[in-house]
Amino acid sequence: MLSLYLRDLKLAAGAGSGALTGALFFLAVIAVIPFGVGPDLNLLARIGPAILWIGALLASLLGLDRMFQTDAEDGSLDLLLMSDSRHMLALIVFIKCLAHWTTSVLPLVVISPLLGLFMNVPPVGLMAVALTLLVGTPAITFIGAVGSALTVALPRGGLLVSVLILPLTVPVLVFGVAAARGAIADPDPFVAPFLILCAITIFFAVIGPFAAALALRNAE
Amino acid sequence: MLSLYLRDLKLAAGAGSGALTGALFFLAVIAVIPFGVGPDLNLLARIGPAILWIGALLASLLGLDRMFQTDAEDGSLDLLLMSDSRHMLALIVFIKCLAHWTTSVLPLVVISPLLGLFMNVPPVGLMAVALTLLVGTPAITFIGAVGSALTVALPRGGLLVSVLILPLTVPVLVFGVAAARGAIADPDPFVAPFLILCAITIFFAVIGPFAAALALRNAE
Amino acid sequence: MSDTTKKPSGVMALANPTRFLSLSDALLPWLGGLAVLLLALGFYMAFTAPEDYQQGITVRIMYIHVPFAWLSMFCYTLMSISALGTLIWKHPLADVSLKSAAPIGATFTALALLTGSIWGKPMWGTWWVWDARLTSVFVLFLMYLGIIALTRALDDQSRAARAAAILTLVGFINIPIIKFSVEWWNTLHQPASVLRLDGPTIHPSMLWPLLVCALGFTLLFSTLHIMAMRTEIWRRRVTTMRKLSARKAEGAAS
Amino acid sequence: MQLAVTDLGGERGGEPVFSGISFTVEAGSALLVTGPNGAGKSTLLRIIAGLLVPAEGEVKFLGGGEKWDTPAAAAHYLGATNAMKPALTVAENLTFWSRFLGEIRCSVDDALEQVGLWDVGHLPFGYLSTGQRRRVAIARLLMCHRPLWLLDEPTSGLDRRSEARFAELMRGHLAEGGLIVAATHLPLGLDNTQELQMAGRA
Amino acid sequence: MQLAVTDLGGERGGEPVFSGISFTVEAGSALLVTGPNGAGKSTLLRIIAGLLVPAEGEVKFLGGGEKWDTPAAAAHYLGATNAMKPALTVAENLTFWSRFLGEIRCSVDDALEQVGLWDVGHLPFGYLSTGQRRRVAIARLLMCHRPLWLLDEPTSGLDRRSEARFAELMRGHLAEGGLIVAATHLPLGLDNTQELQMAGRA
Amino acid sequence: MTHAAYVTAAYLVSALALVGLMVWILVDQRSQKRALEDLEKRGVRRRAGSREAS
Ligand code: HEM
Ligand SMILES: Nc1ncnc2c1ncn2[C@@H]1O[C@H](COP(=O)(O)OP(=O)(O)OP(=O)(O)O)[C@@H](O)[C@H]1O
Ligand SMILES: Nc1ncnc2c1ncn2[C@@H]1O[C@H](COP(=O)(O)OP(=O)(O)OP(=O)(O)O)[C@@H](O)[C@H]1O
Ligand SMILES: [Mg+2]
Ligand SMILES: [Mg+2]
Repeated sequence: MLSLYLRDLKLAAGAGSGALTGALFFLAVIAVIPFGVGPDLNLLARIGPAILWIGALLASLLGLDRMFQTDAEDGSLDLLLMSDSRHMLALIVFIKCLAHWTTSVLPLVVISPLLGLFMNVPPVGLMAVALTLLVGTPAITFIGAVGSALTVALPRGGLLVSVLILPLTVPVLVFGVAAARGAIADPDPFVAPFLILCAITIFFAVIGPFAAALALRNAE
Repeated sequence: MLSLYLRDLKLAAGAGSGALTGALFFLAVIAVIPFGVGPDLNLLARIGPAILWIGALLASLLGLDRMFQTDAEDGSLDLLLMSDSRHMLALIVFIKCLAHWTTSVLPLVVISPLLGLFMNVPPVGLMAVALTLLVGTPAITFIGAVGSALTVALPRGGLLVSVLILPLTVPVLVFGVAAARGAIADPDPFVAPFLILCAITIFFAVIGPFAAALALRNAE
Repeated sequence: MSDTTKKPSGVMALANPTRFLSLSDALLPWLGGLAVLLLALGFYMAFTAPEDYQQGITVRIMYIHVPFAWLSMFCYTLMSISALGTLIWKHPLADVSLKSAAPIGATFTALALLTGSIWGKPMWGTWWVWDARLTSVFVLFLMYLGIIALTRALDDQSRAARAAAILTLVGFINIPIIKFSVEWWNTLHQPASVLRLDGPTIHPSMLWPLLVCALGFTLLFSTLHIMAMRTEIWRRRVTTMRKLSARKAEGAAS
Repeated sequence: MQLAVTDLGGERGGEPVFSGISFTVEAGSALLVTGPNGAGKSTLLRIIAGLLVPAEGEVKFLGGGEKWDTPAAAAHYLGATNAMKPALTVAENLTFWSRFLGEIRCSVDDALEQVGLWDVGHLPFGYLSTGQRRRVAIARLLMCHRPLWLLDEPTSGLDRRSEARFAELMRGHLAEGGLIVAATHLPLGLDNTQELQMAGRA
Repeated sequence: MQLAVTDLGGERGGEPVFSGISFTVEAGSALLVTGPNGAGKSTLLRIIAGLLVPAEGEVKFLGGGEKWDTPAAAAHYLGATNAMKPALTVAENLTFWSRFLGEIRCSVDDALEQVGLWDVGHLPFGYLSTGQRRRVAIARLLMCHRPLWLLDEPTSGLDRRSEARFAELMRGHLAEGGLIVAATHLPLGLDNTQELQMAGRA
Repeated sequence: MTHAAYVTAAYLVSALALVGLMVWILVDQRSQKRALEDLEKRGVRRRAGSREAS
């Protein structure tokens, strides 16, 4: 299992999307924002958490749709499926999600405080954003895994289904941003949305791999 | 040439995640921003055009990295390269860009007025945003083609492509937003930035395909 | 391609890496020495020059900030010329030059950003604003990083070379944007006062130390660049030799 | 050990491809599946491997004990694709599969040597030629132990010497009591074989 | 028409694979490129097709006039992959290539019939079996006219009957004054051929 | 902070970065040189000035 995790890490690192690229990507996204909304620091501070969250979602989406597809194309997926009796398939999916998250999303979480600084987010906000990202982004990965599995399983109609999956990420996004904002803007609560965020992540961490495994097993 | 355009359209319609995923991501961006800035309708209206532009920019990154990669994997790219003497390679790239834009970005342009409505952008602004998006987004695709062609040899170039092209898209974004804002806020000019936007698009429509063709020919 | 089959002539003669190595070997100590001398002189002049009546002592930052900013653009221009060398003349040293210049250019750009920020805090009251000059320099920094990432992502040398060259050339449009950003948009940053068509508008007592510093930093840059190029040439030799010995072992094994 | 297939029917995309196929393969023997293109050879192999659901009938692996209780668990499947990542080196690819599949028999280098590749371990898999890739995929079969080998056109792309070497390896596997089911258009050079001719729809 | 290769050297990833190869192929004749895996057969074909830059020497296509002035313009290249989209139907794939490549000789249906496939036009290409896919790729060669065929292991995956049929098609192409350069491990059943044995590095 | 502090900070940061860059380049150079010498000692020869830079 560890070997699978390591393989996926290596694949991601070698393919020009290593941690550094992930961080660079995030940097580029953040740099683009002020050009759009203008150099108003107050405004930037207000939309900062939302932008950081959107950047994380984008980064997850950019690699996620091909999570199982490359494996399916080169035949690795067949062998992963056959090893179900040695390693549970849902566990395999879980590990792959973890690897994807580590390579594509974790770097963003790590540098998010720094970027928040650029956007003039106050110190408490920085911590809050990083924390919510850390807790919330895995949910996006798990949801994405289901979509990715469906695309592989139903090459023709699967896309539609996986697109139906995508809106599930909206609650994650909403509660994540709400919690981060709650930490800054005083009347808004922080703990409540944060707990909901945790719950969502745990929920999808369980449901996601099983659903994806089910979809993969029915592939073709 | 028309046949290539039609083929790419069909591919995108049949399987391409581009259009729908892009549109959904766009939607998610627009949905999340109000949570970030809070329910201040005036503020929303003010940053509306910028957010729409940023959303469209980020959404059009999805799928861009695979513009040439699928062709490279199944060997089609070899035949496209060999037909250079019949159809100029830069022209082929141009057509592929057009197809990508039609399937992945045009839907965003079409729904942008609707989403602008959500953000309380005034009617003139809606038209202006849609118009600037229509004129400006092709430039993003042409720039993206270069990034995509540069990384065609990498199995998963997703994030790297974005890193390479985001800095180059900054002028597009700046003038797009400037023009859109110029249409709403009275003292700001609309025509000047709009014309610059057109010029940028034309510039990249020429440079992009040639650079991408050069990169593709070099890809092996 | 190889010297054994074709006699090098014209530009290609200069292209010979071996000749470059011996030439630079002789040149480097002088270049480095001169750079140190000029920088010392420049800083001496800078710190004895009068303070600006508006900016006070902080004007001293100018003597490093402006050279860094110039060099960040100069380095990119150099890389673009190298890129042309790779793509058009297939000059074997061009890619070496481009690849080894990128990290140095990134450092100088970062320093321009940093010193600018440090200067901005007392002058504008903020570390950072998103105005056209500052952001276009930031974009330049990102371009450098992108080029570095690309050269490292492809492991086939000649392919990486041409890819990086293409990207560099496409990104060159950013340079005029940086240069003229202060004129096209009204920004906090002040417009050019040295490099302008109608002659410098800055007071000579500050101009001279600035020019000396700038020259010193340019020489420093050249020294570092040539050193990095030599290293890169050696690195490539090591790679070829490693491959060769591997192949020999292979021949012996089977 | 025994692979028992009874009255098997397979469909692809909702259409039946074959039906009523029964056979058994004993330990130490091989079954060659032949037939024209589109006859359903690959489909049959994938059903045995558990990657497709049979339309009717069943596939059983008997006598394998706890460890090899289903065909999927007991089998190596060598499909049309090689299941290797072009971006990783040959050694990384093989090390991964050996760790993942378990039951390691020999080291990566040994396995590569057995298929006649010496110092390609450090090369990215994507740098290999067609035949070299196939041979790396075959090395995977040697590295981890599985009693049943399901081979789909295993020799496609191999040069003549590698073909002979692979025949030798298969004979070794059979001599150890292994089982082989191979879909092929070319003779594989095995002795102790039965042949299943699939007819094709037309 | 003539394909002239003089003193050609090829490299892959900066390492030389072969060097000093010269030959000419005249109209109506074929060249078989053989050799062990990794000898550089595919590399040679890709250089001829203009997809890789030769390390030294040159490749020329003579006597083709304006229309076929370079090998790339005059050639059909059938590589290891089939250059078809799995998501599109066979007919859509072939129609696209015929429009794109021009010089149409026969209709999609005719071409499919010549490779022995009848009613697969409406199927997505991804639904075909290995051999059927290869045959669709061969149909592309028949549909559009090119004097030079560059074939990389063209018969891999074909059943015996299709192999014979393809040999017939190649003979037809040669009889019309076409040229063929084919890399192969298996005999292709042609008469008027020269053979280029590539040694491999070791 | 006094204005002098800003100036020192700027000069300090620049000196640090430049020294870092120099050290990096020197270390890199040293290691490549050593590798080259090592290979030459083992008798590996480069074909006279051929494509090492392409
Ligand atoms: C991070 C912030 C800054 C960046 C990225 C930046 C960038 C640049 C660049 C690129 C140049 C070269 C312009 C040219 O050659 O036309 C320049 C020059 C200059 N900068 Fe900055 N700058 C920054 C902050 C500042 C600040 C805060 C000041 C002073 C208040 C300042 C004063 C100057 C001066 C005096 C020049 C010389 C202009 C000339 O004489 O041509 N800069 N800067
Ligand atoms: N993914 C799929 N979806 C639908 N039909 C398929 C699919 N794959 C194969 N088929 C069909 O199933 C039939 C059998 O295919 P199969 O791949 O088993 O043939 P095969 O005997 O292996 O042929 P070959 O010798 O060409 O490999 C073919 O007619 C093919 O069109
Ligand atoms: N993309 C690549 N990058 C680097 N080296 C490569 C690449 N492709 C092939 N090679 C190397 O070039 C050599 C020749 O490969 P090539 O594919 O031409 O062999 P081949 O004769 O076609 O072999 P086969 O019979 O297996 O198809 C091999 O040693 C291979 O490792
Ligand atoms: Mg088959
Ligand atoms: Mg080959």
